[in-house]
Amino acid sequence: MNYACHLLVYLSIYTIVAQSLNLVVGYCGLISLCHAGYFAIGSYAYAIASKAGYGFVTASALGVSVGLILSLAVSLPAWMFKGDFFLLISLAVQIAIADVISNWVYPTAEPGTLRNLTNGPYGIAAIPRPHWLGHRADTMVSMAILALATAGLCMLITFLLVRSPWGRLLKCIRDDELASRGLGKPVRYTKLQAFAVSCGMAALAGSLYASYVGYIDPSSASLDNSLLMLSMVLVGGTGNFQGPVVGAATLLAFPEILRLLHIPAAAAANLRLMAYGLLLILLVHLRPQGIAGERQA
Amino acid sequence: MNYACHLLVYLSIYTIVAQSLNLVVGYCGLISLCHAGYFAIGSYAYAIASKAGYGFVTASALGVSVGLILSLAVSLPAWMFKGDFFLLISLAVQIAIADVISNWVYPTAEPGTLRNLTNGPYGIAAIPRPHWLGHRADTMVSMAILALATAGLCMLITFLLVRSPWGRLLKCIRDDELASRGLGKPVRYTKLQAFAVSCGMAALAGSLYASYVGYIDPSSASLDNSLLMLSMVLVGGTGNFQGPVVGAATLLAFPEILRLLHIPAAAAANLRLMAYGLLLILLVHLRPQGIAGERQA
Amino acid sequence: MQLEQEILRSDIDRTTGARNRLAVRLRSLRKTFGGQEVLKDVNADIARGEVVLLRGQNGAGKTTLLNILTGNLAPDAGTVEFSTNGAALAFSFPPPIWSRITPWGRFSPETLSRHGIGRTWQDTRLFKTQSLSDNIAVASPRLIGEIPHVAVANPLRVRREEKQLQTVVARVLDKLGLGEVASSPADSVSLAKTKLVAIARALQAGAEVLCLDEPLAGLDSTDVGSVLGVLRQLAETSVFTLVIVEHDFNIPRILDLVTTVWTLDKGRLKIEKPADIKAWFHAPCVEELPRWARLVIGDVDVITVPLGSGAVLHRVRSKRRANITDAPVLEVEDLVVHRGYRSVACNGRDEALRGMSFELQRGDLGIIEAPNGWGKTALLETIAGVTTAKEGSLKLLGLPLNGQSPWNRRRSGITLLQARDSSFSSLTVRDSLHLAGVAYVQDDLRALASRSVSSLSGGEKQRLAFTCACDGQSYDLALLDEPFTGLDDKSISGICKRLSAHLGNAAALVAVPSLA
Amino acid sequence: MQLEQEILRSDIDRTTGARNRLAVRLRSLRKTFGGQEVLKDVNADIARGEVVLLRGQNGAGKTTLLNILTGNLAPDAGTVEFSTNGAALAFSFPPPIWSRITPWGRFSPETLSRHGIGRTWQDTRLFKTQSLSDNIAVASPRLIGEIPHVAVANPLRVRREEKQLQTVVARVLDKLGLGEVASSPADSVSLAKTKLVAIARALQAGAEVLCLDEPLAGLDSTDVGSVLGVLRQLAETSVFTLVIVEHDFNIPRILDLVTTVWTLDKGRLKIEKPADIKAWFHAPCVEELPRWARLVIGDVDVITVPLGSGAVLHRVRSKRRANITDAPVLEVEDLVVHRGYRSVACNGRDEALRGMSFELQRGDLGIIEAPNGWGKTALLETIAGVTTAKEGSLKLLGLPLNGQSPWNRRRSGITLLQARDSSFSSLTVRDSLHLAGVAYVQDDLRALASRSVSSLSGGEKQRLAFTCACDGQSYDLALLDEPFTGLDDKSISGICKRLSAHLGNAAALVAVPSLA
Repeated sequence: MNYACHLLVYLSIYTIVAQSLNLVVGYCGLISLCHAGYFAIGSYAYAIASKAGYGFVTASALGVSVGLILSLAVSLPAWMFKGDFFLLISLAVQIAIADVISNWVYPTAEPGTLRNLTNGPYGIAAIPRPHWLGHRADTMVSMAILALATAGLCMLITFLLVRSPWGRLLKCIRDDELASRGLGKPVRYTKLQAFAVSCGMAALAGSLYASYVGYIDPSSASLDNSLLMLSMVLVGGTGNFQGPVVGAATLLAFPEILRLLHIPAAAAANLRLMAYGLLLILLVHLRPQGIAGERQA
Repeated sequence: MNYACHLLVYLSIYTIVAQSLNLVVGYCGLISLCHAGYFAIGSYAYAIASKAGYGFVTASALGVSVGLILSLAVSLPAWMFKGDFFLLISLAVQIAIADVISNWVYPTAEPGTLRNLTNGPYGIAAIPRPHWLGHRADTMVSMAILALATAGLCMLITFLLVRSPWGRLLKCIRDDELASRGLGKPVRYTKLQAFAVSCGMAALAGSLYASYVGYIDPSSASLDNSLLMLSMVLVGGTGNFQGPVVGAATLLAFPEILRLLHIPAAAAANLRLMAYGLLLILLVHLRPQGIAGERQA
Repeated sequence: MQLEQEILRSDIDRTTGARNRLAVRLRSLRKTFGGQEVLKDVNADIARGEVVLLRGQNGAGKTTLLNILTGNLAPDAGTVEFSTNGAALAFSFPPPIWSRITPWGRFSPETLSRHGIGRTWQDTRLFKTQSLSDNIAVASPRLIGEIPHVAVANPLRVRREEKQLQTVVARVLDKLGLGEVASSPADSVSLAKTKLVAIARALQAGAEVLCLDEPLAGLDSTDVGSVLGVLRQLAETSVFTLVIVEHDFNIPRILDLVTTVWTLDKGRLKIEKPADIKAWFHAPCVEELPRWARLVIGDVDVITVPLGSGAVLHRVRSKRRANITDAPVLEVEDLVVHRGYRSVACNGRDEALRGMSFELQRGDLGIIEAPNGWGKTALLETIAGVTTAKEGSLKLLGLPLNGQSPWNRRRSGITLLQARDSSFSSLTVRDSLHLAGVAYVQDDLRALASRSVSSLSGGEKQRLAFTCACDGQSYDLALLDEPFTGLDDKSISGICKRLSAHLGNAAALVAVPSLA
Repeated sequence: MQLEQEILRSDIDRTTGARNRLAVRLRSLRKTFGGQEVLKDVNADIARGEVVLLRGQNGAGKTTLLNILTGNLAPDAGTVEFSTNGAALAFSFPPPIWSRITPWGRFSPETLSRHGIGRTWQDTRLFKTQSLSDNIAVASPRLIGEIPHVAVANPLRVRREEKQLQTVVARVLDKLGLGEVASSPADSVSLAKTKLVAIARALQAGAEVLCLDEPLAGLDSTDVGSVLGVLRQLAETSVFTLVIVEHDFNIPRILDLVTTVWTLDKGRLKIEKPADIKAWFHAPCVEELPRWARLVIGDVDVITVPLGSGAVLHRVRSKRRANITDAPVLEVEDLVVHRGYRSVACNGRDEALRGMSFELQRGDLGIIEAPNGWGKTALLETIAGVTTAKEGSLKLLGLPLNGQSPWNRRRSGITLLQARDSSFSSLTVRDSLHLAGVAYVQDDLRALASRSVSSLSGGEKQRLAFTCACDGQSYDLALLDEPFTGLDDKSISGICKRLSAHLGNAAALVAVPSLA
C-alpha cells in the first residue's frame, strides 16, 4: 500500500513535470534542458518558506511565483533563438541555476537566510510535511491524495489551455512564426506566457517533491534530471495532451522494473542511461515527422 | 618565462581542440557537446600507456587511435540526426563518457588495469613527462616546443584538409546533403572521416595535456569543458581556418585577465560562465547568418 | 462575416465618398542589400479601393517593396504612411531613437497587421498542422480565448466565442467552395486551396490593404480560375485595397482587375495605368509580339510611344544598338492621316495629340498596334504616298517626302507590303517575282514558280507578297501591313529571319491589330 | 570537358547505332502516400538520347516519379532498370532482404548518380556558400583530393588535379556565359544563372540520364532563353537522355525539343508523341484557342482528332451538352480534297489516313488547325460545294451532299465565310447586307451603312463579311475560313458572341492556321 502510494506520488509529480515541459517542447517547438532547474527552484522556495512556517498553499504559491518570474531567463532568449541555439541557451540556464544553488552557501549562516539561501551542497533537510487549513498530510495516503489532486488541477489547467484558442495560437506560432506575426498576433508575449505557465508548473511539482521527500540538495537541479524530464516528453509524444502522462509513467516504471529484477544500483544507472538513449533513437526513427509533430501513432 | 611557456602550452593544446572541433561545428554544421569526452579519452589513454613505459609518440598515437575509433559513437548518429537532435545525442555521449571514466574503478586493483582502468574519481597521478627517442621534455621550454610543434602539425593537417577538395565536399554536404548525395558523393562516409579526424585530434590534445599537467581526473571530461571548447569555436567564428585560433586565445586569456584583476576564484568561475553566455548571445546577434555561416566579420 | 462586414462598410464608404481617401503613401523609400541599391527613391500613393499590380524582373525588388509595405522589412530611408482602420499610422526611416527603444508602435508585421495591412505569401505559409478552418479562425483579432487566464477561468465563455467563430469560418469556407475539406490539415490540400485559405485568413485578420505575393504562381490554369474569382470579388467590393505582385506570364490574367500598375526597374518605380501596359500583355497572344520581334532583332530594347485612341508604337531595337544614335530614317511630325474624307488615326478626339509624331532609326523595328478601324493601313499608305497627307510632315533620311509620288518614294527607298492582294492574281509566281525585281528566290517559292498566283494558298500568297516587297530592290524603310496574317509559325520565322537580315541598314514599320 | 567528351561520345554512338539502346525501363511502379495511390502501375521505357517531357496536374505525381527515377524515393512495388555508364543496374521493389542488409548497391541517389543518373531540383539546391565554379568542381567524380589522407600526404598532386579541374570548370562556365560570375557565391546570382549551374553540375557528375525538375519555373521570358538554349544543346547532342518535368504554361517553349511526352493522370502514365499534344500548346498563342472558343461555348469539352500532315480538328462543345448524343449535322467520310489538280489536305503521304473522316453535331464548334498550304480553304470549299470532292462522302443532317451545287447546299443550310474578299467591293455596306438577306443590322455596321465596301478598313470588311455569311438566312452548318484574321479583340468577342447564339441549333467549322 505504501509502495503504491509512493509510486502514485512520484507519478503525480512527474506527470506535472512532463505535462508542463510539453508546453515548451510540443507547443512551442523548443527543446529545453533547464526544466530540472525550475523544478529545483520550486522545491527550494517551498523548503525555505515551509521551514519558515508557511502552509502548503502559501509555500507552493511562492515556489510557483519564483519559477514563473525566473522563466524570463529562458523565455526572453526564446524570442530570438530556435533549435540548436535555444538548446544551448537552455543548457546555460540549467548550469547557471545548478551553480547558483550549489554556491549560495555561507558556513556560519542559517540555511534559508539571505547569506546562505540554499545551504549549497549540503542541501536543506527536515522540510515539514504539507499542512493546510490546520490539516497535516502525515500519512502516505493523504500525501498521495494531495499529490493526485495537485496533478489533477494541473492537468485540468493544461487541458483547458491547450484546447483553447491560446493553445491553437501557440501551435500556429510553432508552425510559422512569421505568418503569425503577419496576422497581428503577439508572438513574443504568447511565448512568454507559455514559458511562465510551464516553469510555474515545474516549480509546483518541485514544491510537491520537496514536501514529500523532506530533503533536497542540488542534485535535483542536475542536468541528468532535465534529460530525464525531456525523455518523458519525447517518449510519450510531443504536442498532445495524453503523451506526457504516458511518457512519465513509462520512464518511472523503468527503474522500478530494474529494481524488481535485482540489478545492482550502479549498473542500473548506466543501464538506464543507455536505455534512454536507445529509446530516444528508436522513437526518432519511428516518428520522422520530427519533435514537434502533431500526428503520432 | 615559465608563465609564458605555460600559456604557450595551454594555447597550443586549446588551439588543437578548437581547430578540431571546428571540423565538426563549422564544416559539418553540427553542434557537438562531447568534445571534452574525446579530449579526456586521449588523456587517459596517454596516461595509462605512458605509465606503462611507452614514449610520447607511441602513447599519444594510442590516444589518437582510441579517440578515432570511439568517434563512431557520434559519427554514426550524425548520419541521421541534425540540429537539436544531434546536440542531444552528443550530450548523451558526453554524459556516457564522463560516467564511464568516473565509474571504471575497483578499489583493490592498480590504476590502468582492466578492472580499474581510470581509477574513477581519484584520477591518475604522476604521469611521466613526455620522452621520445631517448630525449625527455623536462624543462618548460622543451615542453612548450613540443606543444607548439604538435599544434603546428595539427594546424598544417587541418589546413591541408579544409583547403582540399575534401574540405570543399564537407562544406557542400553541410550546405545541402541531399544535393550532394544526388551528385554521387559518399556523404555518410565523409562525415565519418570528418568526425574521426576531429576526435583523433581532440585526443591528441588530451595526450599533450596529460603529459604536461601530469595528473588527470574525470573533471577533464566534464560538460563544462565541452561548453568551453564549443565557445572557443563559436567565438572565433566557425567554418574558417583562423577563427578557432582566435577563439581559443580569447577564451584562454579571459581567466588570466580575471586573475590579474585579483578576483577571487569562486566569483571568477561564475563571472566566467556569465561572460561566456553574454559573449555567445552577442555573437549570435552580430552574426545572424547562423552558426555554420562561411562569411564572417 | 468579416467579408460581409467589409462589403457593408464598402457601401457606406461609397455613399460618403470616402473611397478615394489615400490608404498608403510611400515617400523616398530606399533599401540597400549588400551594397546593391534595390530601391532608390520610391514614391507612390495608393487610394483606398485601388488594385495595384506590382511588376518587375526577377530581382527587381518586388518582394522587397512588398515586405516593406507589410512591415516585414524596414527600409533604410523614407517614410511609410497608412490610413486604414479609421486611423493613421506613419513611420519614418531611419526610425527616431525613441521609437527604437519603446516596444510599442514599432514598424513590425504585427503592428501593421493590427492596423489593417495584411498579406499572403507566395508559398502561402499556412499553419500546416492546423485544419483549414483553424487556419482562418486563428487569424481573428481580439479573441478572449487567447488570453490564458480567461481560457482557464472561463472556459464556457471561450467555448461560446469559439462556436460563433467556427460558424463564421464555416461560412467563409463554404463560400470558397472548401466546405468539404474544412477539417483537413493545411498540408494535405492542393496549392490552389491553400492560396484561397491564405487570402481568407488575411481578411479574417482584418486586412483592408491586402498585399498578395504571386497569388497565381504555380497554379494550373483550372486552379487559376478559382483564385482569380476571389480576387475579382475583392476588387469589385472596392473596399479592399490590393497590391498584387505577379509574374509576367500571369499578368494578362489579372490585368483587367488592376487600376494601377507599378513597374519596378533598376530600383525605381514607374506608375502606369493598366491600359499603358496592356499592349505588352494582350491576353490571347501573350508571347507573340516579343516572340517574333525577338526573332527579328535578337535581344531587344523597347520604347513604347502612345499614338492616341488606343494605339501604340513600339520601337524595338537590338540591345547592341541601344546606345547608337543615328540620323533617323523616318521622321513623322504632327501627321494627320485620312481615309477618304475622314481623318483617322488619332482624329482629334485627343486634343493634345492632334497629329502624331515619331521617328525610326536604322535597325529599328517599329510596331504599330492599333484597334481595327484606327487607320493602320491608312497610316502606312500615307507614308508610302498612296494616300496624301493633309497635315504634318514626313521625312525620309532627312529629306521631306510630302508631295512626292508613290513611285518616287519607292525609288528613294520606301517599300510597302499591303495587307492583302498586293500581288496580281493573273500572273504566275515567277512573273510576279520578276516584276518586283527579285533576283534570288528562296527554295520554297521556287517550287511554286510555275503556278499562277491565284492557285496559291493564303499563306503562300503572303510569302510571295513579302518576297516581292522586300527582296526586290534595296530599301531604307519597309512598311509592312499585317505581314503575318494567316501564316503558320514556320513561315513567320522565315519572314522574320529575312527581315532581320535587312534591318542591318534599314528600318521597318509593321502594323498589327492590337489584341488586348 | 565533360560536355565535350559527351559530344565526342555522342558521335561515336551515332555511328555505331547505339543510340536507340534502352536507358531506363520502368515496370509496374506503384507508390502510395498516406493511403492515396499516387502512382498505379506505371510502365515506361526511355531510349538513350530521348527527351521525355513529364507533365500532369499539380499533385499528379510528377515529382514522385522523378524522385523514383533518381533514387530519392523508393517505390512500393515494381522494377526500375537502368542501362547507363556502359553497365546495367536493376532494382525491384519491395527490395529483397539481402539488399536491405548490405550497404552496397542500394537504391539511393548516390548509387544512381554514380551510375549516370543525374538531376536538378526546382529550387536548384546549389551549395550556397560555394562559388559557382566550386559548385561545378565538387560534382566531379573520383577526385583524389577528396580522400583525406591523400589530401594531407600529397598536397601537390591534389593541387595539380584541382588546377586542371578549375580550367575545365572555367571553360564550362564561359560556355554558359557565366565566366564573369564564376567566383561569386551561389546565393548571390540570379535564378537563371543558378539553373544553368545546376545543369552543368549534374553533367560534371557524369549524368547521362538527366532529370530536370521544372527547369524553366520562375524565370522571366528573357532568362528562359538561356536555359532553353542549354537544354536544346543537350537534346541535340542526343547522347543525353533528358526527363523534363515542366508546368503547363512552359511546355510550349520546350515542346520542340521533346521526343516523348508522358502525361500523368490519376496515377497512370500516358505515353504520347509531342505532335499529339502540340495542338494544345501552340506556342505563340497559348491561350488563343481555348479563349475564343470559350467565348463561344462557355465551359468547354474538347475532343481532338488528328487529320494528318500536322493538322488537327478540335471538336469543342459545351460541357452542358457533353452527354447529349445527337444526329450529326455534318458527316465527312474518307474525304480527299483537291486544289486544282493536286490533292491537298492529307494527300496520301500518310497511307493509313488516305482520306479524312469526322463528324459534327449540333452545338459543336469544330476548329481545324493546319499549317499553311495544308488545304484548309480547299476543305471548307469542298464541303460548301465550291470545289467538288473526288473521293469520299459528305452528309448534311444525314442527307448526302455529293454532287449538289453550292446554291443548293446554301439552301439546305451550309453557309461559308471565305477568308478574304467575300464581299463585293463596289457595293455599299447597306446593299451588301441587303443582298445577303440580313434583316437586323448591328449598330456598328449600321453606322457604316452608306459607305462603299472598298472604303472600309480590313477589320470592318471582315465584320461585314461575317454578318453577311451568318446573320442572313438560317443555317445548320457555318464554315468559317479564318474569321478572326486582322480583327482586334473587341471585334473577335463580338463575333464570338453572335456565333455562340447561333450554335444553339447549328454546328460551326472554323479553319485557323496552326501556330505551334
